[in-house]
Amino acid sequence: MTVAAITPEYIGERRDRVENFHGNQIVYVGWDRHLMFCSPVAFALPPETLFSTLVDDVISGAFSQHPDFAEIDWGKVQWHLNDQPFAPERDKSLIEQGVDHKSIIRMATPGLNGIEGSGS
Amino acid sequence: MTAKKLNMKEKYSLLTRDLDWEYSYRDYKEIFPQEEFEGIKITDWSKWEDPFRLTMDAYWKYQAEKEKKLYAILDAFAQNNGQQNVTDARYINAIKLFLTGISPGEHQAAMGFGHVGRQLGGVGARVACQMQAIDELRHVQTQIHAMSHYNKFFDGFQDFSHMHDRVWYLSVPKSFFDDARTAGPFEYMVAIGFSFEYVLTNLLFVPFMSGAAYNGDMATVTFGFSAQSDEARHMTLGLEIIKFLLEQHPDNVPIVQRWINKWFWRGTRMLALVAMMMDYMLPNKVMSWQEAWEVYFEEAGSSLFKDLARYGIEMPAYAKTAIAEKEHVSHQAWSIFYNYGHAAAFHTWMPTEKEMDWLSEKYPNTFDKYYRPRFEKWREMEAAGERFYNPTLPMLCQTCQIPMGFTDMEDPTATFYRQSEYDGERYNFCSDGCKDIFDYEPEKYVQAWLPVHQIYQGNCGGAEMEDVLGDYYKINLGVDNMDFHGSPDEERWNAWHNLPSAEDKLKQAS
Amino acid sequence: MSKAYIALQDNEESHYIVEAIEEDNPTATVIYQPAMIRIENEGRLVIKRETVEEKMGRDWEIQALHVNLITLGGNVDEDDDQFSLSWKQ
Amino acid sequence: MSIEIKTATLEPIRHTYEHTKRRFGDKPASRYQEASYDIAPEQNFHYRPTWQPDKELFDQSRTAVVMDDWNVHKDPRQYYYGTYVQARAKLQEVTESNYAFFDKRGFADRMPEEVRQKIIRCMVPLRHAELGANMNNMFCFSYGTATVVNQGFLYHSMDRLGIAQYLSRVGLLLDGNSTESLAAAKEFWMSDPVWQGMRRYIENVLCLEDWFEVFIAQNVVLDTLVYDLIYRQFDEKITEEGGSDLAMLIEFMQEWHKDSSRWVDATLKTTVGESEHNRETIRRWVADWQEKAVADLAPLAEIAVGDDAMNACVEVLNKRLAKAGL
Repeated sequence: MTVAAITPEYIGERRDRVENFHGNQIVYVGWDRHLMFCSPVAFALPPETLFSTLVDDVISGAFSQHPDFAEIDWGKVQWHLNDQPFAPERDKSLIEQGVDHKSIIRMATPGLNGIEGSGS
Repeated sequence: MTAKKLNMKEKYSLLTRDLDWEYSYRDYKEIFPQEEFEGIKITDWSKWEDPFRLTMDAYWKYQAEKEKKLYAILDAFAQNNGQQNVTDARYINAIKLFLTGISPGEHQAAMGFGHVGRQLGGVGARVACQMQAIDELRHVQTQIHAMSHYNKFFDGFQDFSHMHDRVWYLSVPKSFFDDARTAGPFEYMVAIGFSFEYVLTNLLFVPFMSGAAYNGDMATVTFGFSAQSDEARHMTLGLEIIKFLLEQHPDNVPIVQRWINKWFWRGTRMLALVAMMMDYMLPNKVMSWQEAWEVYFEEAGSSLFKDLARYGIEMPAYAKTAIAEKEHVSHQAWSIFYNYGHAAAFHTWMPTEKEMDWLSEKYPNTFDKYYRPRFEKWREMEAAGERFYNPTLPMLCQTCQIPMGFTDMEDPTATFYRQSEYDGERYNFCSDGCKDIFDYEPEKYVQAWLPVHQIYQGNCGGAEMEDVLGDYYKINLGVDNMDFHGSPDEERWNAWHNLPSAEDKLKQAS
Repeated sequence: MSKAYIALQDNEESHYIVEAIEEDNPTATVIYQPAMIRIENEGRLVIKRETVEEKMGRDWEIQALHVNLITLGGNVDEDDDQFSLSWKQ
Repeated sequence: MSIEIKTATLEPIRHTYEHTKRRFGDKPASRYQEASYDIAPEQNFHYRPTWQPDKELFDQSRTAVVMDDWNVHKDPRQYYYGTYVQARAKLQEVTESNYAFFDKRGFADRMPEEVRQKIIRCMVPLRHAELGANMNNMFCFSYGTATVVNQGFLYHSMDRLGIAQYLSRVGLLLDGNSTESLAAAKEFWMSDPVWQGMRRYIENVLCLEDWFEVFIAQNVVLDTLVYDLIYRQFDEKITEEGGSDLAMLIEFMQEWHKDSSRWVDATLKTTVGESEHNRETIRRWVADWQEKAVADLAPLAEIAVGDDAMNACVEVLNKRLAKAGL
């Protein structure tokens, strides 16, 4: 729908265009059933970032305080990209495998369901 | 001659309605250029029902009386160092959130009602809006004055106006009011006059203020109830505008329904802040958020929507979701602020055992199952000297701008994700309500000033968190933010009440 | 049926108003909460100037109600002699 | 010695909010200052107004005058809401007792009929003009950017509504609540040639887009002329003609005009004094609107007071403008 406005055209400034992030793009990461982290988190990363870097440095920096984190069997993690099942390759970059600006990566860790299995 | 007595209705009509005239030197549309673009059809402004027939003489008289009472109490409160008499210093943090998050909204409301108080073509509606504009200015000013004394004894109040333009969680109420004010005059009336005032502000002012009374906060109760006495007039104006629009033309009905859906949802999201204030920030409890929601939304709201059914208006879309969320929302909101307690200008903390028991009792279906384990873990971490803070920035909803902390009511341990693609770019949402709002007017919401993205774009003072929090937000780091335990607020409170300081407690323990 | 309701600040003047409301609305329920008094009644609630004046023993204008009012629910009808709240359904 | 400890710790940790501290120094600020300065949002607006997409929500470009900082303004009365309503309530109380006295003593009946008719023709129609002034000031309130400036317009706007209502009550007092005088006054406002200039002037101002120009056209130019004409010269004239009781009914307007003039003068002076650009812009507006106002009001001045009335009004306006540096 167009915005009803006093002028015939109402065009909004796209405030979060990828060009505004100085070579980075926004990537969101959420860890299913670990709501001790109150919400998914946002990172600004170069699109060329390797998936291995995302996992080893970025995700680990964000979530390692959780007691489940050390228990993760990374081979068994189930990934979703923008709500579709996703099989990331560690040595490929984000953008190469479709992780574009403001994409959501979700990781599920079956068997690890938060503190006392409460989803936290 | 003996003068005939005029009754209130006649007098009001002569003193307000009859002042207007039919323009002949300029066109009506030149004088009221904003009346048509929203698609609302007004056929006859004279059908407007004046809710309260208030003339300025009575307005000045009664409002002056209220103000006299209010300031007498505020003076007495300051002279008696009333800040010492609240139940617990933790409580003051709710008031910090009030001043930084809610009071600037009163200012926005004043500007908005001033705007429609000029732009609406009907003199009766215009004058009612003008009175609301000046009332709203009253509210922001009395709130600043009521909290001025707390500002002298607690940290976090001092830069409320600067913070409102910048701090991440304050973009939630700011974007709410910006959204309403940038809408056309009729949408503004439905947004603030009806959806916010009639359907939702009771939840803010009535049970919370009653809670403030129960926690010894004379200053807040006084401005709260005094403001709410104006609110009764505002609610009635909101209801009258809705009825008027619905009666004017059948084409208005679907437009109004869509606005009700939108603003109910935006309001509900914003009230997550109030939910957590009620359940977590009032040491003495009057009622839980869930109970307040049941009385002031479910019961009062259903009376209201039954009343409006004769016009073809239905309960807001997503009222069901909002009702289901009543058992979760305060806990989720508190979790967000606990996560980001280092980035807030007020203190957070974990509830005591006794408080958790109260939460278990009030939320038998959800608290022990979903939230207590998390809170106990956090308490354990704190005891080990590793108070949990989330080290990264949260993902925000494009519409309500709240971190994506809400879960799926069908599966309450799963974060609720929604995404839209618009003009080649992804946009993400916390709920169907927020996604719908975006999808209907994407050109509006692509403009959202999302704090997390702004930080990453380098527009908030720099790349380091200290630059953002300290220089840009002007939070006094280590003073205004972090856990209540160990804060200067706590230290001062303990000294006033001759309670052992944290240091003393440590010594005792060893 | 829906409840029409009104809440008043808990103070001296309100006590007279509440007394008058109870007299004019025999089925109304009065609920005391911290610092406020909430009165509700099925369908309709009315406040009559004359009854309040009788309770107070002095002149009282309907518009003076606003000084002690906290909130209300229902369609408002106000004139010189009465203030009423009602739901139409 | 717990009492001593308590006293020591009850020292405030700061004297005022940061926004007032930055402006006025580290000392207790007045209630006027805390609630008036730097309250309005200034940046990071989320969406453009649908009713004016080329501007931000708060946008300084809604007027051609430019201030480096709009918060340098000050209302000499230091009105915030509380002091404002209490000041008006006092004035209202006096007015109420004046009107009651006028009514009770039947003063309308002892007024010569031609005086009564003259008031209905020359003064009561102003109730409509006052509604226009109410709308114009509400416009300035809603488009200005600094609360310390805007709130003055909001109070002024409500005052003008109040005056419109008092003028209506004057009409009702003069006709014993038959409402005939209000109907007659409206007829004058709509079609009496004496009033058409003024009505056209007001309708034109209602269409302006620059809020500071509205302030100049309404509050500075028109009001200075009209208030001098009606509430000073006309009052004197009516007294001469045997209607001295009118004074009781217009005391509010006279006292109010004195009060509000202090704010109008201060707002004008501060803005003019900011820059040569502002002085020139405002000078141009004043010249335009003064020329129109003088021509438009002349017929009313003529019948209400007489030949020299308009010159006397212009003199008052010129003095006022000179005081503001114009």
